[in-house]
Amino acid sequence: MRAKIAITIKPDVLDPQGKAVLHALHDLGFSAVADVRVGKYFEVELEAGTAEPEAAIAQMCEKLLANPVVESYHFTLDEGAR
Amino acid sequence: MRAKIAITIKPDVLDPQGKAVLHALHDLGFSAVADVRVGKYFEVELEAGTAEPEAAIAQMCEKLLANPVVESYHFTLDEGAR
Amino acid sequence: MAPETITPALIEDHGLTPDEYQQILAAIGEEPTLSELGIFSVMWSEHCSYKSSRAYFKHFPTKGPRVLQGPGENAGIIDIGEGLCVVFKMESHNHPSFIEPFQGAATGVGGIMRDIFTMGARPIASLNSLHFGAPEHPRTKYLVNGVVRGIAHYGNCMGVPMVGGEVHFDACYNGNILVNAFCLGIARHDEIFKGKATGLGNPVIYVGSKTGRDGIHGATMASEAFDDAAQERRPTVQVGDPFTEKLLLEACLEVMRTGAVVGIQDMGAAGLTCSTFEMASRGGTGMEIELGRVPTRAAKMSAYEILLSESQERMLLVAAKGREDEVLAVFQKWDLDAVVIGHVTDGERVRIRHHGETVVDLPVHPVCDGAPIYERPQGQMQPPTLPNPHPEPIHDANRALLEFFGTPIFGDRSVVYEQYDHMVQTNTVVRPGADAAVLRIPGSTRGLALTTDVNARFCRLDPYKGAVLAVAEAARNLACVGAEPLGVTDCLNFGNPQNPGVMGQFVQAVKGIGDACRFFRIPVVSGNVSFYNETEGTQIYPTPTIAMVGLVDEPRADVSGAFVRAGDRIAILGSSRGGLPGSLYQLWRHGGISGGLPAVDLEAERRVQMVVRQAIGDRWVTAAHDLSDGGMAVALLEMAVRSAQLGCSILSQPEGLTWEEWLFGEDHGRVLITYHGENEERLFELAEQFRVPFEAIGRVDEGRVMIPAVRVDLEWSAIHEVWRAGLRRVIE
Amino acid sequence: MTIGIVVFPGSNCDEDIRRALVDELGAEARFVWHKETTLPAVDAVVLPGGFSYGDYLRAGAIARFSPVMRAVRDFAGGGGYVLGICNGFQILTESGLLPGALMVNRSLRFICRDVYICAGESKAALSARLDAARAFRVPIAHQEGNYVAEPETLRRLNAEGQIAFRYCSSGGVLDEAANPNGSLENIAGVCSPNGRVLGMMPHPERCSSEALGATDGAEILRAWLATR
Ligand SMILES: Nc1ncnc2c1ncn2[C@@H]1O[C@H](COP(=O)(O)OP(=O)(O)O)[C@@H](O)[C@H]1O
Ligand SMILES: [Mg+2]
Repeated sequence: MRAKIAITIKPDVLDPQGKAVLHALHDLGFSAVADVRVGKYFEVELEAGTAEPEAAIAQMCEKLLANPVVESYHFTLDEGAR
Repeated sequence: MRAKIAITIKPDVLDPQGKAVLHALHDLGFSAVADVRVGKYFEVELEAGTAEPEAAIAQMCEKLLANPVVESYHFTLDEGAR
Repeated sequence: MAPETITPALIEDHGLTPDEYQQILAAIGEEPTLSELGIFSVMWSEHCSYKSSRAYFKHFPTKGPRVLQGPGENAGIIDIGEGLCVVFKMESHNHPSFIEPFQGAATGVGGIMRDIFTMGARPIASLNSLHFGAPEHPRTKYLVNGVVRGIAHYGNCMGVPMVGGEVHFDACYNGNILVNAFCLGIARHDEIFKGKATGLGNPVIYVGSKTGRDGIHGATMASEAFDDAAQERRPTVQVGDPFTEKLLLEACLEVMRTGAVVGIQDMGAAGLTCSTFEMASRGGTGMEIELGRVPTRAAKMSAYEILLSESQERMLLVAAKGREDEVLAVFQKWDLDAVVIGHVTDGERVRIRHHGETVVDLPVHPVCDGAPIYERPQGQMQPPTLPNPHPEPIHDANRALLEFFGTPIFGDRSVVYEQYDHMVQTNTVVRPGADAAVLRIPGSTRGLALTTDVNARFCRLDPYKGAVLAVAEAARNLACVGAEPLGVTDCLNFGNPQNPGVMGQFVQAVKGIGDACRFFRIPVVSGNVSFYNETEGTQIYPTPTIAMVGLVDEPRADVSGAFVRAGDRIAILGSSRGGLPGSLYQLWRHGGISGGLPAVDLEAERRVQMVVRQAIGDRWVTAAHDLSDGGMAVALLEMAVRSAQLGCSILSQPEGLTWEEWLFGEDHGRVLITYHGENEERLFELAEQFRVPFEAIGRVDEGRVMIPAVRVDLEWSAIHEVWRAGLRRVIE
Repeated sequence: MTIGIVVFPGSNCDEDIRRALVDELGAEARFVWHKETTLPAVDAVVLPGGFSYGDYLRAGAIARFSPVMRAVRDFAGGGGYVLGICNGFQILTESGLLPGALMVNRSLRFICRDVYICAGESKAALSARLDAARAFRVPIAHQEGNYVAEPETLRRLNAEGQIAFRYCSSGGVLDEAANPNGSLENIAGVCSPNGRVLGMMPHPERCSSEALGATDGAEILRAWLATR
């Protein structure tokens, strides 16, 4: 079972990387890009049969993967993966 | 229109960050975690009506967002966003 | 925006007392607008107005033949000859670092650097003084890693070497860590700029990052004790963008060379508000500002938010009328926003409009200097007692020493400073790891030495003597690299000043710093006060951090605090009385500290330092290391572990002292030196000439540390191993 | 001999390398702003260390699109000598002028300290002038110095003598303990097939002065200057 987790920076918080990437994309001619936010991405492989996988992933995010002060997270679970 | 892009480290490349996160999760008691890969996540906001958004996003990934030597990318497009 | 009624609850939310609000009414003669209330709230906060501390700064000596700028500007300035001067300051970022260690520490570094380059100086070195909770406290590892990474993230990107600092652990910081950041820059005398708005009609230009909603009320947050509500303030966390600041640094130094800049000031605490009012105040002028022109990052920001935002990497500058295009062109070259947002007026009022509507119209002086000055009641803290007054006696000094030395308190700091770029700019002659860092001065044959010091345990037992000793230790650390002190900046970290015990500690510490600096003739040229360092009623130890800058005639990499050659002799300069109260050994054995500190003999301290400086200058010594934390035993072990597998044999005896006092006493005014046997006579004579006790105690040896009088015999590799592991254990 | 030193936004070792080349080694140097589209008349180009574009996204990823990089690419293509140090190396790999990639250090931390490197036998333009057996003591200062390349690329680099520097012990031994960042086969620097484009993570400019008590870097830079 695989969880795909995206960690994003909260909306009002400055995202210097996103800003730099936005500029770079404009310089490269991608003028239709209005905004870029950069976050982190995790693929977490859980052993099959893990009980309450959703609660476990949410806990991992809160305890370790995301910094609740400035980031939020969301994830999807792929039952089939692997 | 919003693209959600995940950049991951190719399977045969060592992912030191993923390894560290795996250890940390085990230390926190999440013993059911078998593997972790760490990547980057982008939300790219395209102006409505952008022509061939899929091709544009793929190009952005290939030119800038991913390093083809060690990374691969995949993305989804949300028509509705914003 | 609907006009707000100013209610008592709103006033309280802004951290203002009913009395203070009455003073505001009296000063401005009418009810303030919401934006005006916000302005008073930040400008009269403890952080910006120093209302509880200002009355005591008179104890500091701030003048001297070399002082070009004392306290009051963004940073202090000291002349170092050859047309050059150094600009330096230290600041705390304690509360933000506790809430979000990475960004809190990072923006602390960014903020202090802006204070330096806003004056026209190029930052060439940084220091950081860190105090964390007990190593075993569950949050400590997270906080240490976050803070160190944050400092590295910002400082490394800026290309300013982080050349030294300190890392302390004590349970008193469990709920309130200290992150004090120091930066030093260098400039020619004729390149100095000040934060002054002068010249009627001169344009006021906003430069740097866009304004967002970050950090609104950061300054008032730094002025309140923590409670659970602090959690709710989280969204105010400021995020640092060191890349933008690096551009800002280069662009500011470049624009200053055009001659078109009249005054410039960074937007730090209290953001745009503080910079407009302070620049007008220093210039004896007023300003008119249109907030609609301020580049914003978030949609629909109110005037209140724009004024109080603490977004990072922004500056406000006043240019010469007619030359704004030259200024704007430089920022454009560096891809930075730069916008004329107003102009200088007369009349000493600041008028601020938002899309044409007046939102603020206030006289400058009440805002900048009108905050009440409090002389709060001073009391005394209960002296601490020992939790474990009668520990099991130690029978095996050998094992005890190894165990003691293996605690994180002494552990190898390289696990921290190797995360910092400490060599960029290629001036670092003595790298972190010695008593003080030494830099070569670009364009000169001389060098600068830098150190930060404070022993908060001593300050807890006796805030006056503790502060005196912090100054003495800093000066001693400089002496150990051959440097003569030039000046001091301080960061005074204390609890809640409304607690008379804390206020007593504060005033005693200020007097101690003042007296010691006066004695050594070292001016205090800048500094910072951080009150309210307490969580749920538990205060930190009084922690007046001292950063000291010195001058070396000839920077040399070869005298450090490590053994260099087997066969060298070892001596202690200064007298050993075996003082254990407040020592780390006492803390380790008894789980706490207690007792009184002996009288401080500054005259003896000065003479020891003179002997050390001269002996280094004359190349009579091969190494020098001051005795401080952990006493003689730890100093010897440190000289061993920093060397290439050299140890020592100590042949002297604990005369008149217990073995514990002899090994671990932390009497000040002592320095360990090593030297070639043929120099012993001259060194002895030199010491005698200055009436400094000189006690030859043994010699440098290969491979082991032996102190037969107490049956200590340790292999170098064993000592090295526990030292390498001590702090790594906490971090990794 | 005039060296062009490219200044990217966020470069911070530009002045350091100028000081080493000019003040210590007597070369001439001029800075080249990244927005230039042509190079001035120079004999060689240095891409200095630092944090171009803040190292945002990936170190060197954005800088490779700076206008000047087209000129640098043409210069290299015409047989010119290009030296990338630290961030400069990262820019060279990102722009495809050198193979491979520099990933985050094994420790995930920034590392600033002295390491030892040896030149071995390689076709890098400076190698012929360096003692192949000697260990040079040179500082590193980076967070992304962990060199990786696909197996096929690595084989080619070895076969063609394109590995310019490897991390070693003070005694010249190539082992895992001497590898500060997890780099493949202890690789500290690589060069182009013609040996003229060279990228290295260690900073020779930081140990090029008697005044700092460290001069191994001056020998490396001198060997590099002497190849033209
Ligand atoms: N946070 C830090 N950043 C950089 N260097 C540090 C830090 N903490 C300690 N160091 C360095 O490690 C060495 C030992 O520190 P410390 O034991 O506090 O020295 P001392 O007791 O001589 O003042 C010093 O050179 C100091 O500058
Ligand atoms: Mg110290």
